[in-house]
Amino acid sequence: MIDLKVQLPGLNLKNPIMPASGCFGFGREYSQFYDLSKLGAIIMKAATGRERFGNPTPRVAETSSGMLNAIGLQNPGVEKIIENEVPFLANYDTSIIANVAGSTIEEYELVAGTFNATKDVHALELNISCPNVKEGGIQFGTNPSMAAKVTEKVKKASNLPVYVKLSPNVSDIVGMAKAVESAGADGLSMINTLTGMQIHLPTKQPLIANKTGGLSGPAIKPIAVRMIYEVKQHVSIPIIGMGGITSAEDVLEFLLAGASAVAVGTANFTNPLICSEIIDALPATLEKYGFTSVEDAIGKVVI
Amino acid sequence: MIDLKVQLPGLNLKNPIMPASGCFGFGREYSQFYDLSKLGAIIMKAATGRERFGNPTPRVAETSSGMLNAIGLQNPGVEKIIENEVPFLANYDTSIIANVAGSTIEEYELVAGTFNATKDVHALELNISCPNVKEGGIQFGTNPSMAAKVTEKVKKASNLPVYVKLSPNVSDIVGMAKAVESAGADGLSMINTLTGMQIHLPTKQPLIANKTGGLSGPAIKPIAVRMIYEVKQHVSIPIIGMGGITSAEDVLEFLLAGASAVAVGTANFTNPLICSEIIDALPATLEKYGFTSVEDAIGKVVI
Amino acid sequence: MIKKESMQVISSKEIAKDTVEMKLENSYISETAVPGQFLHILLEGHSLRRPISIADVDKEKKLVTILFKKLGSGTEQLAEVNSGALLDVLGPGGNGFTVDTKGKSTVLLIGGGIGVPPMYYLGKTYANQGINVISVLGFQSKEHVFYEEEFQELGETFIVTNDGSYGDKGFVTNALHKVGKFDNYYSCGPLPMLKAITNKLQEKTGFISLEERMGCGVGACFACVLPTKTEKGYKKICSDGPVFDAREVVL
Amino acid sequence: MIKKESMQVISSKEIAKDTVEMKLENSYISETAVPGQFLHILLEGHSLRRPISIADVDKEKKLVTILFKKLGSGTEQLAEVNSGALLDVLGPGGNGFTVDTKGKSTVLLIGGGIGVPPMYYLGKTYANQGINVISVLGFQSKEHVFYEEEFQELGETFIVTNDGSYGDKGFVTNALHKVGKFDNYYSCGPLPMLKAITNKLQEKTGFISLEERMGCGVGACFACVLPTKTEKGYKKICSDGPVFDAREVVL
Ligand SMILES: Cc1cc2nc3c(=O)[nH]c(=O)nc-3n(C[C@H](O)[C@H](O)[C@H](O)COP(=O)(O)OP(=O)(O)OC[C@H]3O[C@@H](n4cnc5c(N)ncnc54)[C@H](O)[C@@H]3O)c2cc1C
Ligand SMILES: Cc1cc2nc3c(=O)[nH]c(=O)nc-3n(C[C@H](O)[C@H](O)[C@H](O)COP(=O)(O)OP(=O)(O)OC[C@H]3O[C@@H](n4cnc5c(N)ncnc54)[C@H](O)[C@@H]3O)c2cc1C
Ligand SMILES: Cc1cc2nc3c(=O)[nH]c(=O)nc-3n(C[C@H](O)[C@H](O)[C@H](O)COP(=O)(O)O)c2cc1C
Ligand SMILES: Cc1cc2nc3c(=O)[nH]c(=O)nc-3n(C[C@H](O)[C@H](O)[C@H](O)COP(=O)(O)O)c2cc1C
Ligand code: FES
Ligand code: FES
Repeated sequence: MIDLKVQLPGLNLKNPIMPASGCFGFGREYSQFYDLSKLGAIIMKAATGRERFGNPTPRVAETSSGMLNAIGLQNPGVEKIIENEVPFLANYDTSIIANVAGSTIEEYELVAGTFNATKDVHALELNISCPNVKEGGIQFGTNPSMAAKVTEKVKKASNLPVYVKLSPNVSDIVGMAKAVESAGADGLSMINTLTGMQIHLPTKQPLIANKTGGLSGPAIKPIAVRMIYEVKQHVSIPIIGMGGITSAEDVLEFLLAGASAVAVGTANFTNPLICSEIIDALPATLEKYGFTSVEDAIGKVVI
Repeated sequence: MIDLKVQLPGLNLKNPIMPASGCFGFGREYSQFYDLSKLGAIIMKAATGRERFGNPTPRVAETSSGMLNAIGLQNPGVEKIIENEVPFLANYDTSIIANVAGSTIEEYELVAGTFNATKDVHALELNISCPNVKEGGIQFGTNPSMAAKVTEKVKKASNLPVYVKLSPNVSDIVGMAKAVESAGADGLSMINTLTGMQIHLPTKQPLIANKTGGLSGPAIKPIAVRMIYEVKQHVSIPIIGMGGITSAEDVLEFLLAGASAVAVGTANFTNPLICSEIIDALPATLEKYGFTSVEDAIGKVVI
Repeated sequence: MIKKESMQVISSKEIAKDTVEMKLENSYISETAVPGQFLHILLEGHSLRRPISIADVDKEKKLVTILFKKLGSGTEQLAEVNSGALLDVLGPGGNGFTVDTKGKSTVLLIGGGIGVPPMYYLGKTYANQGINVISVLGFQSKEHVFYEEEFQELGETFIVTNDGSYGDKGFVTNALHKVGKFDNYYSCGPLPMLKAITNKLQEKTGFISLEERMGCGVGACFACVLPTKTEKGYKKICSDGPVFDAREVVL
Repeated sequence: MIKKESMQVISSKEIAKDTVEMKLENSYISETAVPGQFLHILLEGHSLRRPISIADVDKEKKLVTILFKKLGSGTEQLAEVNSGALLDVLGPGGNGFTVDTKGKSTVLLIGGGIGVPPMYYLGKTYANQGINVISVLGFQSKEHVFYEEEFQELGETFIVTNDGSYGDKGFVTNALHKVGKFDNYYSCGPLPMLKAITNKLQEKTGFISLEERMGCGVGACFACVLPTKTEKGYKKICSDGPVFDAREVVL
C-alpha cells in the first residue's frame, strides 16, 4: 500500500494534490466532473477586501505549451466568499486554503483577519506575487523586505498557517524565500506565473488587453523545479510546488526537487478531470520508481 | 519590394536574421545546409580567454516546447577562434559578431581587446548572462552595477560596437538595460536563457550533469517579447531580440515589440535550415501584415 | 450538465471557403444539447480548448454538427482531423437559446459569418414547432456563403455579402427593412454587427450569442467576463452565456 | 555529407519486446550511408531530434532499416508512425566504422541491447567482402532477442541474456571465451558493457560506437563531447563519432 498522506502546518492532506488558485474557481464548476472530496486540498481563487472586477478582456491567450492570463484578481470580495463559497466547499472532505491578495498591507491584513474568523478555512496562501495587479502586488513579490513585512503583518492578523506564494520574476528566489521564512511564514507556495506578452499580428495589439499576463503551464515547469530545488536547500519550511504539472510523473519530479505537496493549475483547463486522474495514477507512479509513500520521495533528488 | 535591410551600430545587415550564439558553432556545420552569405549576420559561439572544456555531460535535455543546456562555454579560446574560425566565416558575405565571455572583468577585457585587432569581426556581443558559468558570469548578469562596470571596461578595451546580452533571470530587466546603456553599450541583445532544471525519474538525478541549465525555445518566447517591449520603452539603443523564434511570424512579433534584428537559437537544432527558411518567408509575412520594410515594423506594437 | 465526452468524427468536409462542416457522434451530447450551446474541443498540443457552437443535432443518429472557419492553429488542426478519429470534448457548454413558442408566430434569425451556425439549430427547432422563421445571413463574399438552402427550407431567407458578390451588398442591417413582422429576434456574429443590430432593434426583444477568449470554458477562471447592467456587474460568457438577453449586457 | 531529407516509412513492426524495426525509403541516404552512421529524426512537437543508428541498407530498393527501443516520448511516438508517412531526417550522420579488409580474416562484433542494430550492417558489409564474422549479442531476456537468424547468416553467433532465459546467462563479456581468433573487434551497447569490453580486450584493436544526449547532431552545439587521450582533449560524438578507436577515448 502506497501512502499518499502528507502532514503540513494546518493541513492534514490525504494526498498531495490540490488545484491551484485561480484555476479552479471556488470548486463548484469542477464538482460537476468529480467528487471534490478526492482532493488533498483546494486552493480558492484569490480574495481581496472588496469585490474586484479585474482587467479588461481578452484576459487569456495560448502560448507554446502554456498560456498567458491577466484576470486581475476578479473576485466577489472576502465576505461574499465566506458567505457563499466556503460553505459549499465545506461540504466536501478536503482541506480549504484561502488565497489572500491585496493592494496594500492593510488590505492583506483585513482579508487574512476575516478568513481567520471562519472555522472552515484551514490555511492561507499569501499571494504577494500576482503580476497582474498594478497597485503594489508586484512590489511585495519581488522585494524581500516588503515580502517579509506583509508576511509578518498577516501572521499577526490571523492564527491560520500562512503559505507565502513566491513570484518567479526575481533575481534571487532563495533570498525571497529566506526573507519570508524569517518573517514567520509556515510554508511556501511556488511558483506563480512569469510575466509574458504576446502580440496579435493582425491587429498589432497585445493579445491580452492588460498588455502583459502571467505565463503558466508546462513551458515553465523547468523553472519551477529549479526554484523549488534551490529554495529547498536553504529553508526548512515546507513547499507547495506548482508550475506546469500535468501528470503523476510531474508530481514525483516536484516531490524529488523538494515540494511536500503540489498544486495543478493550467492543466485543469485542458482536462477538467486532471487532479482526479493524477490522484488515481500517483500510487503506481510512486511504486514504479521505488517509493512506498509520498513523504518518502520529498527532496530525494540524487545530486 | 519589401526592404529587409537594417542599419545598426557596426552592422550593415541585409536582413535582420542571425543565428544565436552557441546554437550555430562557428558556422561550418550549417554551411553544409545552405549558403551562409544569406544571413544578416552570424553570432559566433562564446569566446573566452583560454580554451574551455565546459561542463560534464549530459549537457542538454528536452522540455515542453524547449530545451535545457549547460554547455559551460566550451570553446577553443579567443586566439584559436581568430586563427581558425573567423577566416572561414570571412569567406561569406555576412557580418560577424563575436560573443565575448569570461569569469573576470580582466578576461572580458582580454577577449574584447583580442577581437578588436581583427578586421573581420564587426561587433561584440557581451555575454554577461550565461547561467552555466559558476565563477562569476551570473553575477555580472543580474547585478546592474557589475553589468555597467564590465560594459565600460569592454568599451575601453575595444573599438568595436558592443551589444550587451541581458539575462532574463532578474527582477528588473529595465534597470539592467538602463545600467548598461549608461555605461556605453551600443546595443542590447536579449534574452539569454532562463535557469531551469529537470529530474530524470529512473535515476532521480538532474538530467543535466551540471544540475541546472538554461531554458530556451518557444516556451520562453512570451517572456522575451515582454522584456523587449518593456526595455524598448526605456532605452534608445537598438535591441537584437531572441528567445523561441521559429518562424517569420515570430520575427515580426519581435520587431513589433521593439527588436531591430533577431537571433534564432534552439530552432537550428530542430531544423538546420530554419534561418534560411525564415529569410525566404519574411518579405511575404511583412507584406501580409501591411509593412513595406523591416525598419517600418520596429516597435510598432499598438497599445 | 457539461461532461467530458469522446466524440467520433463521422464526416468532415469543406463546404465554403475555409469553412468546414463536421459531424460528430455522441449520445450524451446529442440528447442534451439545446440550440446556442457549444462544444469545448481539445486539440493535441494545445493548452486551451476551442469553443465551437453546435450547428445542428440529429438525436436519432446521435449526431452533432459543427461548422467552423479555419482561422488559426486550432481550427486548422481541427480541419485536418479525419473521419473515425475521436475528439476530446467538453459539452454541451453554456446556456443556449430559450425556445419558447408561447404567443409567437414569427422569429427572426440574424447570423453573420461564423455566427450563422448556431442560428441553424435554433431555426430548425422553431420551424419544427410550427413557428415562421425568417433568416438574414451575412457573409464576406460569394465563396463564403454556406447553408443557404438549409435555411430556405426553414423559411424566407435573405443573403447579404459585404462585397455584393452574392445576394444584397452590405451588412445584415441593410437587409432588415425587407423583413416583415416578427416577434423575437436572435443573433450571432461579429461584435460590430451585434452592436448595430441591438441598436437598430432596440424596441424588440432579442437574444444574442457572444464570443470571448476562454480559459476553462466552464465558469471557473473568470477569463470570459462581460459587463452587464445588473447589480452583479458581470456575466461569464462560457457559463452564464454565450446567449444573453440583448438588453441585459453592455457591448 | 549530412543532408535534411524526407524519408518515407515503408514498413514498421514490433520484432521483439518494445523493439521496432522500421524500413525507410530515401535514395540519397541509402546510397551514401556507411555502417555505424545514424539518422537524426524529427518527431512533431519535439524540439530535439532523436539519433537512431542505421541497422541495414538495401541500396537497390533504396531502403534504410532502423531498429529502436521504445524508451521515452520520442521513440514511443516514432513507433506510432504509420507506413506511408514521411519522416524529417538529418542523415547520414557522423562517421561510421571503417570497413577495411586488408590483412583481415575474421572480425568480432559485440552488441548489447539496442547497440545490436549498427553491428548488423557492419557485419553484413564484412561478410559480403568475404571476411568471417563472429557475433556476440547480449539482451535483457528472451523476449528482447532480435535478429538472431540474421546474424547467424553472417557467421557464428552467440546469444547471452542477463537472466539466462535464452542462450548463455550473463553479460557479453562472459561469452567472449567461446570466441576463437579474430583480428579487430567492433562494439556498441551500454556504457558499462563498453567499459568491460575495452578493458578485457585491451590488447586488441577495436572500434566502439558511443551514445550521448545530443542537441544539434551535426557538431555545432558542443552537447555531445567526450574526453579523449589526444591533444585536443575532446571529440564530438555526433560529428567526430559516434565510432571511435577504443584506445583513443576516455570512457
Ligand atoms: C461560444 C463560442 C462559440 C463559437 N462558435 C464558433 C463556431 O461555431 N464556428 C467557428 O468557426 N467559430 C466559433 N467560435 C470562434 C472560435 O472559437 C475561434 O475561431 C477559434 O477558437 C479560433 O481558434 P484558432 O486556434 O483557430 O485561432 P487562434 O487565433 O490561433 O487561437 C488562439 C486562441 O484564441 C482563442 N480565440 C481566437 N479567436 C477566438 C474567438 N473568436 N472567440 C473565442 N476565442 C477565440 C482560441 O480559442 C485560442 O485559445 C466560437 C467562439 C465562442 C466563444
Ligand atoms: C549515435 C546514436 C545512435 C543510437 N542508435 C540507436 C538505435 O539504433 N536504436 C535505439 O533504440 N536507440 C538508439 N540510440 C538511443 C536513442 O537515441 C534514444 O533511445 C532516444 O533518443 C530516446 O528518446 P526518447 O524520446 O524515447 O526518450 P526520452 O528519455 O524521452 O528522451 C529525452 C531526450 O533525451 C535523449 N536521449 C534519451 N536517451 C538517449 C540515449 N541513450 N542517447 C542519446 N540521447 C538520448 C533524447 O534524444 C531526447 O532528447 C542511439 C543514440 C545515439 C547517440
Ligand atoms: C487563469 C489563471 C488565474 C490565476 N489566478 C491566480 C490567483 O488568483 N491567485 C494566485 O495566487 N495564483 C493565480 N494563478 C497562478 C496559479 O495558481 C499557478 O501558480 C500558476 O498558474 C502555475 O501553475 P500551472 O502552470 O499549473 O498553471 C492563476 C493562474 C491562471 C492560469
Ligand atoms: C546549446 C546552447 C548554447 C548556447 N550558448 C550560448 C553562448 O555560448 N553564448 C550566449 O551568449 N548564449 C548562448 N546560448 C543562448 C542563445 O544564444 C539564446 O540567447 C537563447 O537560446 C534563446 O534563444 P532561442 O530560444 O532561440 O534558443 C546558448 C543556447 C543554447 C540552446
Ligand atoms: S472561460 Fe473560464 S470562466 Fe469562462
Ligand atoms: S549534438 Fe551538437 S555538437 Fe554533437
